[in-house]
Amino acid sequence: MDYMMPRDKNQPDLRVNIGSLEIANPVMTASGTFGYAREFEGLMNLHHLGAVIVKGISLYPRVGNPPPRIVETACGMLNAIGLQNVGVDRFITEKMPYLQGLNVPVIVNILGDSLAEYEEITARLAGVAGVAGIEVNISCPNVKKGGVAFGTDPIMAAAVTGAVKKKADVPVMVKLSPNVSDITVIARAVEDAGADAISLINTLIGMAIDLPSRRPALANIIGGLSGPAIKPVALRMVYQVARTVSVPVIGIGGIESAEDALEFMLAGATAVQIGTANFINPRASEEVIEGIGAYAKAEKLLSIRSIIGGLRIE
Amino acid sequence: MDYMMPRDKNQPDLRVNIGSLEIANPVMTASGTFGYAREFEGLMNLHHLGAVIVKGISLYPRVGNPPPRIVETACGMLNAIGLQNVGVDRFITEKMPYLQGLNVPVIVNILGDSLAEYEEITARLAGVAGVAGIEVNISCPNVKKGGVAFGTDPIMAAAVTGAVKKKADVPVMVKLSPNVSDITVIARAVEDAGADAISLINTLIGMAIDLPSRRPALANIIGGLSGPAIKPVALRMVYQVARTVSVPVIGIGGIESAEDALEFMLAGATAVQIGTANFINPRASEEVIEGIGAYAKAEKLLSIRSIIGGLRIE
Amino acid sequence: MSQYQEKATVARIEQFANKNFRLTLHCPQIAVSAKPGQFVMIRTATGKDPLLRRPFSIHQTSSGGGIQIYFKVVGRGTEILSQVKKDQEVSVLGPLGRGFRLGLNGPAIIVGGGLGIAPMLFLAKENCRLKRKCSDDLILLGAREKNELEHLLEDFRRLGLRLLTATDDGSLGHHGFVTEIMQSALPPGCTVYTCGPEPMMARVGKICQSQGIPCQVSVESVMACGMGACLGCSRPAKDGTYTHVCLNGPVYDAEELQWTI
Amino acid sequence: MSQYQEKATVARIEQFANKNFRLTLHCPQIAVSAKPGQFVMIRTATGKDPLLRRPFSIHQTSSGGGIQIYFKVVGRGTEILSQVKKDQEVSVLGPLGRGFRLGLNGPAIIVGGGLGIAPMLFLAKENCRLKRKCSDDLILLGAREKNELEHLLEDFRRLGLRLLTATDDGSLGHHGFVTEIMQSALPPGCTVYTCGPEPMMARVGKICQSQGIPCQVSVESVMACGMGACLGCSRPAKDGTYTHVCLNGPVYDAEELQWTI
Ligand SMILES: Cc1cc2nc3c(=O)[nH]c(=O)nc-3n(C[C@H](O)[C@H](O)[C@H](O)COP(=O)(O)OP(=O)(O)OC[C@H]3O[C@@H](n4cnc5c(N)ncnc54)[C@H](O)[C@@H]3O)c2cc1C
Ligand SMILES: Cc1cc2nc3c(=O)[nH]c(=O)nc-3n(C[C@H](O)[C@H](O)[C@H](O)COP(=O)(O)OP(=O)(O)OC[C@H]3O[C@@H](n4cnc5c(N)ncnc54)[C@H](O)[C@@H]3O)c2cc1C
Ligand SMILES: Cc1cc2nc3c(=O)[nH]c(=O)nc-3n(C[C@H](O)[C@H](O)[C@H](O)COP(=O)(O)O)c2cc1C
Ligand SMILES: Cc1cc2nc3c(=O)[nH]c(=O)nc-3n(C[C@H](O)[C@H](O)[C@H](O)COP(=O)(O)O)c2cc1C
Ligand code: FES
Ligand code: FES
Repeated sequence: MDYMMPRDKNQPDLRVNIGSLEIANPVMTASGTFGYAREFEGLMNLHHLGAVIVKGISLYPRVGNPPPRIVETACGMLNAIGLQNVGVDRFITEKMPYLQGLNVPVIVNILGDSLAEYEEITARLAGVAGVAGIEVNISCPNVKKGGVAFGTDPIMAAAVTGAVKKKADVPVMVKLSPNVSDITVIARAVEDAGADAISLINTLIGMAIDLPSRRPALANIIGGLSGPAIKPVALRMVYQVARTVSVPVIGIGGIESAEDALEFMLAGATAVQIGTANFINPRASEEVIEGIGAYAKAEKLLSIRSIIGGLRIE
Repeated sequence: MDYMMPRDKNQPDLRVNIGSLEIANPVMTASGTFGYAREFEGLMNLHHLGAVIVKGISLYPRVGNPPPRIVETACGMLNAIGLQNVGVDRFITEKMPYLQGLNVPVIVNILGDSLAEYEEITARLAGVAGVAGIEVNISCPNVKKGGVAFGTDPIMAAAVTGAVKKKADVPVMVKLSPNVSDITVIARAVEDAGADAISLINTLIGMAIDLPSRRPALANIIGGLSGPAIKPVALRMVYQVARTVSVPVIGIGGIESAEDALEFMLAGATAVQIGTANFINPRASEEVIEGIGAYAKAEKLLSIRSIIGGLRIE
Repeated sequence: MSQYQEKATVARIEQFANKNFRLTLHCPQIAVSAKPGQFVMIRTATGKDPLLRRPFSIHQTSSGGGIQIYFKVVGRGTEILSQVKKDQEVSVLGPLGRGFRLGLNGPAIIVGGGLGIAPMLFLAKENCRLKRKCSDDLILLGAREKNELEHLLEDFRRLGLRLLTATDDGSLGHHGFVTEIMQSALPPGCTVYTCGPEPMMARVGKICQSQGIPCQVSVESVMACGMGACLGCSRPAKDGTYTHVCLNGPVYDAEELQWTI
Repeated sequence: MSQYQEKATVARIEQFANKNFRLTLHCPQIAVSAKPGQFVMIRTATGKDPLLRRPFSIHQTSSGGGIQIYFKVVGRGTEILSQVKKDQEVSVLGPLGRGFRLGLNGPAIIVGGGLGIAPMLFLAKENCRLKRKCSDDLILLGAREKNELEHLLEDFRRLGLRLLTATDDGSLGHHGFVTEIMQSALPPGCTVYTCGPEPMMARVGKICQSQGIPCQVSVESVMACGMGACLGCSRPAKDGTYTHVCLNGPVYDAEELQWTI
């Protein structure tokens, strides 16, 4: 499938490659922060996106956590949505037709409780028209291992990657959890297991308390921290991972502007994802694309690829 | 030694115990953010503090990192001071006399490259008048283990704790690094090794980039993230650790107000430390103490101890 | 359903009670497409803190492209918003959510309490316009005390509808809850519209249910996006699932939701 | 050395060039204890972002308890500061740092460039007061263009000292760098005081060194606390160690520091 518009020779080349998938520009929307894209159709031009990554899909529908599910924190927010989603079958029948019509690569974020579940979702997505890639969320608890997240153990992370790769007919990105002692160990493990790209970071685990009621601010007690607050941690991990692996790295975490995105690319990211910023500015991803284009033009870059990993260190 | 002022019976009892050390109120200043206390003498009443924790001390003086050493981030800051300090001997002769005169418990934060170094610093601090406790910074790289931080490995963390305990004649707090997959594993290890209290969190590892120059914003490339941005992570870890260990836990991370401090206490902290907030408001720690007192009064608490771990969870 | 992210200009900021403010914003695209019961999300800070937009019901719109919100200072976001100056620019996203189902036959009984009065003016106005005949509509407004109510009454009075008030301290109208005057005032074939504190809405819903009267409620929830993207604004629905207030609400039939009274 | 954290009131905010502002703050405790070359740390945001205070040299003080800062908008903090309104409250911490060593015998040659002009007015004034006789003092001010300079000149002229100017574009005074007019203007026995862009100060320091003239420079550094607590504001010193600008500076003898020209 070719998603590319004929390229204007006077515009800088913003295309980048995620494994065998070429995208028109390095900006994607992060899973769980952009619904199924349609929510934004009146507010921005969806066709401009590098790729859309949809809310995490599980084998069966999930109703999610009781409220409150979100709470604001300093320059960030915590969420404990509880992976609410319609399940892979309804996703394919109800959501894919619209997404496919966008003419933008659709990357499906998947999650599971067990290796078998990851494998089965991937199998069901194989051959579905419009699915251009799979992003594996490994921050989920492994029910068999007492709820330890797949993403905190290199062996489990590799096993999930392998299970998905076995069934996938599109490039597979593995999305890392930042809640680990050494992110490069996990990155290397999933690369060795066949990941075509690595995206990071998912949310940091955090908590907030409502003092007047002396209760946790989230019904789930703990939640995932996202937004500008986590950007320094994300940037550091992207830098470390990009120096460790040879597959493309996709940077995520607190990106709100083209400047933020370009910093991630300098640190080694081939592409970026916009998450929480979508809530504050529904046009955020489009503005990041425009800003990257303007930067490339001002800096007279023939291709945006030339800045990937271009951080100057003496 | 008795640091206690005679207590006013009309005021709520703010005293708490850190092992055998009783402090007048649960508010301490965090290491590296309060100099050697004297810097603040004109701006607040130092005698009101629960305890002063001084800048990390090593066996020999360290000059620290080249500039830039700090950079602001969203609701936070990164620092890479490089553990600049005068060394334990000059600390004892030059800094302790003033500190001792404050009539406030002085806790000495120590750091080292090796077990031997931790042990030797502790030995030199033993018997020094005015030293009321030792806080062990285990976020430092272990030179023998290729620079892996002591605090990211339970065996090394326990070893450092044991080495310090062997020589210490005052309560020993071990300060945990948050850059780990499971903070409770480290907490349990240091408790088993004899820690009298556990303080957390030290800074998250982060990075910032200066886009115009395409260089890292810090000369050291990576630095430690502190401030309100990290509070949700800190609160979560304090909650997890307080439920795991039975020694007192001291909460640190983004605390700016009495409300913040009380949230940490509800999550299980016996006391708190004020860090980055000192830079923004030199009176921050005093205001936190006043605010905790006002809260205790308004809520008619006989003792502030009654809210420790009092988070309501159904 | 058109939605816009507009750089609105502050046309006016009025302080009513101690912490209650009315803000008039010029944002013509939102103004022209807004329906009663819908809301907007407003960025209060220019920096990154507070990070998220804040939701506010649309109090009324003007043909000149203005919208009004009526709000109370309860935290940092509303504090900042209370300090905007005329001509300042503010980012407004809207109109959002499903509003009230209007133009139904029979009298409309409009019950607003506290800040829940905010959406009721727009509702009363527009409902009148759609139904043409609204002489048997009734507006019931409750608040804690007189000065939380009186400044708002002028615009309601201008509609020429029957209007009753209640205050907790008796400083204006009935001394007590607005639900007390409502109980006896429900004519046959009416529809009740309500917005206010949860216990009040639960009570209103219960009264309606017992009398077999349809009741539309406008509810709140914490929100990050206001447009269905984050799934944060969940609220338990009658059927055991969750509904998303920003998308399926904020207006519901009282029966769709779970109430704890 | 007394330091204060004051809730200062904005007495006046003036815009000079496009991005250059002068802010007058009422903070009597700081005003009365400030010395030339010292600085203040100002909180620009009311929320938590931007988090840290920003350092600014004291431009002048008034006997009525006012201090002035002269600043350029270069980022978010200064942007917010440029938008303060009269009577607004701003938290100011100061006075901080070691200022200029004043009252020395012989002519004072005061060389300010760009924003480095800020501390020079206070310096020139106070030095005059201390020395009594200052008719042989000389002020040299440089900027990129006329409108960055002219508004500041009035206050300098009032001192009655000799004053020369230079602009990069020749729109006022000498066409070129201020260091060019300084070179030939150094009388025997003088002391040079300078503040401005690093290359300018390095150049001034070098000229002084070659002529054996003492030179005091006021330098910058990123700062978190401004009071010696964070050790963030390090700068390489001549002897291979680091010096902390907020505590040991911002004023140094040019020879104490490392310069790259
Ligand atoms: C659809 C919708 C429409 C709304 N319409 C209006 C309106 O027309 N007028 C109006 O004033 N408000 C309205 N609200 C509520 C409004 O959004 C909140 O008051 C606002 O977001 C608070 O922001 P803050 O930053 O000031 O408070 P925060 O700092 O976010 O919160 C401060 C404290 O106030 C509490 N709090 C939060 N919301 C409320 C609330 N609604 N009432 C009392 N305490 C609260 C929080 O739990 C917290 O303890 C509406 C909410 C929704 C979901
Ligand atoms: C002791 C001392 C005294 C000072 N006195 C003055 C003064 O009198 N007047 C004045 O205008 N400034 C003065 N400064 C500089 C001033 O503190 C900074 O300009 C200010 O902190 C920038 O804050 P910001 O939030 O606007 O910029 P930020 O958002 O923090 O930074 C924006 C961009 O500007 C760059 N930047 C930072 N500082 C400067 C600078 N000084 N010049 C140019 N670019 C910079 C940053 O690297 C960044 O790329 C002084 C600094 C020190 C240390
Ligand atoms: C409300 C919300 C829901 C999310 N849901 C998912 C999800 O389903 N799957 C996933 O991999 N990541 C999910 N994330 C994580 C984001 O995709 C992203 O990794 C994270 O928020 C950090 O980026 P940001 O700071 O730009 O938001 C979610 C984040 C938020 C805020
Ligand atoms: C400038 C700076 C220097 C620090 N130096 C030390 C140190 O020497 N030893 C240590 O254990 N922690 C050090 N810390 C960490 C703090 O003590 C504290 O754990 C951390 O900043 C989190 O708290 P906060 O968010 O309140 O600042 C330092 C922090 C900062 C910001
Ligand atoms: S607020 Fe985001 S889905 Fe409703
Ligand atoms: S700015 Fe903190 S020590 Fe100088």
